[in-house]
Amino acid sequence: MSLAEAVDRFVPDGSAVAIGTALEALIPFAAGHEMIRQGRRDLELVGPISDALFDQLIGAGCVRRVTAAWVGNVSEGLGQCYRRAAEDGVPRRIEVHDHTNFSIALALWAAAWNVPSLPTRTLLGSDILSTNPHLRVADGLVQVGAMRPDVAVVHVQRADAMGRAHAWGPLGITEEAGLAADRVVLTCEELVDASVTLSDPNRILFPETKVVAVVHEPGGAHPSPVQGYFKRDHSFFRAYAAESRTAEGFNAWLKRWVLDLPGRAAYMKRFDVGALRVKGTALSSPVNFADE
Amino acid sequence: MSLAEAVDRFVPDGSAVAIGTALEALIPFAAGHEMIRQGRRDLELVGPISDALFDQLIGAGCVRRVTAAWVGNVSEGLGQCYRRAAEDGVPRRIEVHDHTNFSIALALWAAAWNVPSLPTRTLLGSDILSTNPHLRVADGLVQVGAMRPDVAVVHVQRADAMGRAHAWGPLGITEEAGLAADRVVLTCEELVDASVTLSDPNRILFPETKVVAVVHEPGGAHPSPVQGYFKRDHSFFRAYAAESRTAEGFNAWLKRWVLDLPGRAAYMKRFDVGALRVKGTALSSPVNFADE
Amino acid sequence: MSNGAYTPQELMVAVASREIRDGDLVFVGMRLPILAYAVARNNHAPNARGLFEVGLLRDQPSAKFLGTMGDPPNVAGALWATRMSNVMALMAQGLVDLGFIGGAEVDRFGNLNTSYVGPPATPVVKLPGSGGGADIAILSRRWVTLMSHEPRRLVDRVSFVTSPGHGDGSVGWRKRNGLLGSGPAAIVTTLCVFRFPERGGEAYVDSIHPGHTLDEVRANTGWAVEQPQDVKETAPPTASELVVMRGLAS
Amino acid sequence: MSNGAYTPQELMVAVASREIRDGDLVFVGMRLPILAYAVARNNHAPNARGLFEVGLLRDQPSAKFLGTMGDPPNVAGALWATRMSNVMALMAQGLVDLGFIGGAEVDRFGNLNTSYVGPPATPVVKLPGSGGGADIAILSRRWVTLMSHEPRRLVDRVSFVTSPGHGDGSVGWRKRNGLLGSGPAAIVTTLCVFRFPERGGEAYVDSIHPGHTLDEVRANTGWAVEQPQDVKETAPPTASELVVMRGLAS
Repeated sequence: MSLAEAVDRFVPDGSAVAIGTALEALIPFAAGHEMIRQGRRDLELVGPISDALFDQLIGAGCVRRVTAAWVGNVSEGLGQCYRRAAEDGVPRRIEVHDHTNFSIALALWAAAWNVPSLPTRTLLGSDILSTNPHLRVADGLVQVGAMRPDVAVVHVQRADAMGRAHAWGPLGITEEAGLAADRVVLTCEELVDASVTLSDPNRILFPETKVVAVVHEPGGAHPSPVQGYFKRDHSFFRAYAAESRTAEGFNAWLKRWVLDLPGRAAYMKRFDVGALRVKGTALSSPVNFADE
Repeated sequence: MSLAEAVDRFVPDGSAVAIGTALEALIPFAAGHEMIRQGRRDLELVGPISDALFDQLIGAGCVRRVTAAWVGNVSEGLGQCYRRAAEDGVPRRIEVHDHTNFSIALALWAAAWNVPSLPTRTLLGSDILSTNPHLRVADGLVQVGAMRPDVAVVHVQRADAMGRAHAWGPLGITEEAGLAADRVVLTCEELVDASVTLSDPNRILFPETKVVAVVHEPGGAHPSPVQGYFKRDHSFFRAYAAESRTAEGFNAWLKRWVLDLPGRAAYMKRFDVGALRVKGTALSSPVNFADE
Repeated sequence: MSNGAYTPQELMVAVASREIRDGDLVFVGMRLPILAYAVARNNHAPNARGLFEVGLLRDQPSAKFLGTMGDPPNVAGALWATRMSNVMALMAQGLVDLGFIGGAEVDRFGNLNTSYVGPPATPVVKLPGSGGGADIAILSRRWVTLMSHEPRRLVDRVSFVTSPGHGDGSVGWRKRNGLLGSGPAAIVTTLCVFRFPERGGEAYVDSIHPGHTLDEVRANTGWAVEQPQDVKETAPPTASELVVMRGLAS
Repeated sequence: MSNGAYTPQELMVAVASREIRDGDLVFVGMRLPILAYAVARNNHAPNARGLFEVGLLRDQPSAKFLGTMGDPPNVAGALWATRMSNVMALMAQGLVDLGFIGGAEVDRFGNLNTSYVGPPATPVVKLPGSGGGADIAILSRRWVTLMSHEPRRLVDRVSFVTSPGHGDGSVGWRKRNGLLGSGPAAIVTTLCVFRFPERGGEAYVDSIHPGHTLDEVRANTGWAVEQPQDVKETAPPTASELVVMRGLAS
């Protein structure tokens, strides 16, 4: 399936979208950019921290609400579009449901286990309790209300056409996001035969019954890193931080990198992909699944 | 470390021991037998289902309490020692804290996250609510009280000396048991170099900070299966079911297979290991952890 | 018990397999249920998938003998090997269409006892316990139990409810008590198939297996079985159903 | 600001590294804290281990440049790559000995604000938020924050408590409110080191960095800094500390 079709069919206006769930790596920038290109509106973005992608979706006016622990540009600092939206309502006002990294994970586990809330000690004494209506204190513990995304958008190293995804490196809250979400859209560096994914069922991220789309989108996480495939493009984040300092600068950036491009293949031609590509090999030691 | 030393140091009388957490596979029979040999007393056994090992520890008089969803002999039916203990107090009375498979997992997650309880809909309408004091109904949900084992005893395919364990196949409640437990004792088919385990940090089961002992004990899960290493020894389970039908029969079985043997190496000489060994190869497709 | 062409167990497997709809996510147990799953997959439900509480998802059941669901052949070729709590999460979300539960005894409201015969503190028989049974009974959308038809197994009221069916049999008991799914869809025995009113209540005879009678059912059931409105005959296993189950059961 | 032999940041890293004890499990952040962790590992704390909230456990920090903790060199050689909630589980169990938290502003009771300047509904500045900061502040056994010493950063009271230190500064505030750890152990600034009374309260000057004065500290702090009982001088970075941090910071 093409990314355009996947976003069109499975990420309608108004969706609650979990995206960027592995924190700084494997961020589905290509999918986010496609949402922008399609003029998606009134999204609720759900994630732990977001390294620039939430900022871009907010700046493009796609977002109604942010449910997250941190929104900015990890190596560069504040998110300028996030600031403009929250401070000045530019391009539109957004609602912010603050979380901590742990509490957003628990919100997803609550949804995965289909209970109204899960308890924790984190957030006790924090003013975040007063800004997020889905957090409340009872019996000396914080009850974190369930967050069920309509869709989790996840970038992985490899997947097969049936939706069995292999991802590696730290996974943040990816597993709970996929289990909690109504459906999962996958983008992947490599579309592989089922014999590859099924050779290691322990590494399969989600039950395929949750997965509604598998999109082969190499480089779909740029400028974020992909273990074994791409290094992080630090200078791209730095340039984005500088250019997004003003709304005009952001709009120029957006035109150049998203709106004027038909898709990821064209995007990948606009920078030195080779310099970012991982060339080395550090293979996992295989394990034997034989049964006799 | 030898298994005798590990059990001596880390599984004292009165311990709450999570064991057999992967359900029917990877059951640490060798470790359980060593507890019997050392005359361990007043243990609380914690697990989901137990395929014969709980029955043996109960029959040997090691157990004060069972906190589990199911105790018996999976392919053969009832646990005869469990019956004698629960029905007749032979060799001693035991306390039973009933669970379901899901609720024992939640009890361990509650301990892992250090909260008093976690909510669920499972168990609503079940009389198990009346026999386990750690379950209560509040606001239409069951609150499953946290269960923190003193020690989780886990058999894995391979581990290094620092306690980094690789296990594969379905893992049941192994991950939450290790996270919840105060400490983890590992037995493994292969003691490998750290370069093997660290080649795939996603497959490492537990943080090494939880692991207090790594014991190289090939065949330590017999008669339960070990993916890639050993088939299940069905006839051994069948013979155990037959012999354990009476207390005398069980005691004879125990003498022959546990008490009269110095350890696992001697045990492994008493049956046709070769017939059970997995000879085939079905390797997982490796993944690349390279960073540049 | 058999008419010679098939065994009572084979009939039970065939009946159970027909409860599986194409595309269903099925919580599969061992023995007869896994055969039923195999029959369905290979006949009318090629897109069904099977979950195993040990932490596995499969499409095709293993062609090799399984003593337990944790046996290596059940892992090889699995579509997902994970934690049990993840499998339970899917069921808690209402995504498991059908579950199978074994039981020592079932009562007329579909409640199962696999825990205690006699008082729990001083049991006459200590049964193994719930395992995942209560989870399936409470969380799956609908479930089926298979049982040898004996008066000691089909009892008026179980003394201990491990896995709740329709509780006290009152209409809406499950919903009132917060249980998630609709409960037992059928009790498949060696003599007949019981079903339940949609919103709960007492089991009624839906069909009687070929060669058996209502009197026989009544004589072997621990509660007063009412006269069914129309007594259907259970459809026997088809040739293609038998081929699959016989291929696997060896 | 520097005496020429080292920069203020290098002094801060050295001070922070000394908060790490051998065998500690440390919740490591990026930038200065990861340098502090590297210095400790290579000097007095060879058995320390570092947790990263992204879902990683390490012994040696990567020798390569990291823009973020999710960068590939931080994964290669990791001792555990897992879910964030598992890392948080260890912290919730009280197993994280020391955490580092960054902050836009800190107040005299050690509370950090990384959320809002001005009213949350109509903020003057929207800061990025907690990330894992509040988790560390509430759950780790003790924590340290590093900050440039400016009056706008060291304020009397933060307007929004993202990550609580000692709350309103009353004795026992953390315990009374159910927070797990003992809270902030130190605020390490470009001018001095603040510490706190054991059961909570107001930050006091524990040591002043070489070349700086109490007057300078007072002039750059948003609350009335009390006269310390004895004004120590912060020990400068040792040669071996500098070697490690300079080797990594490039």
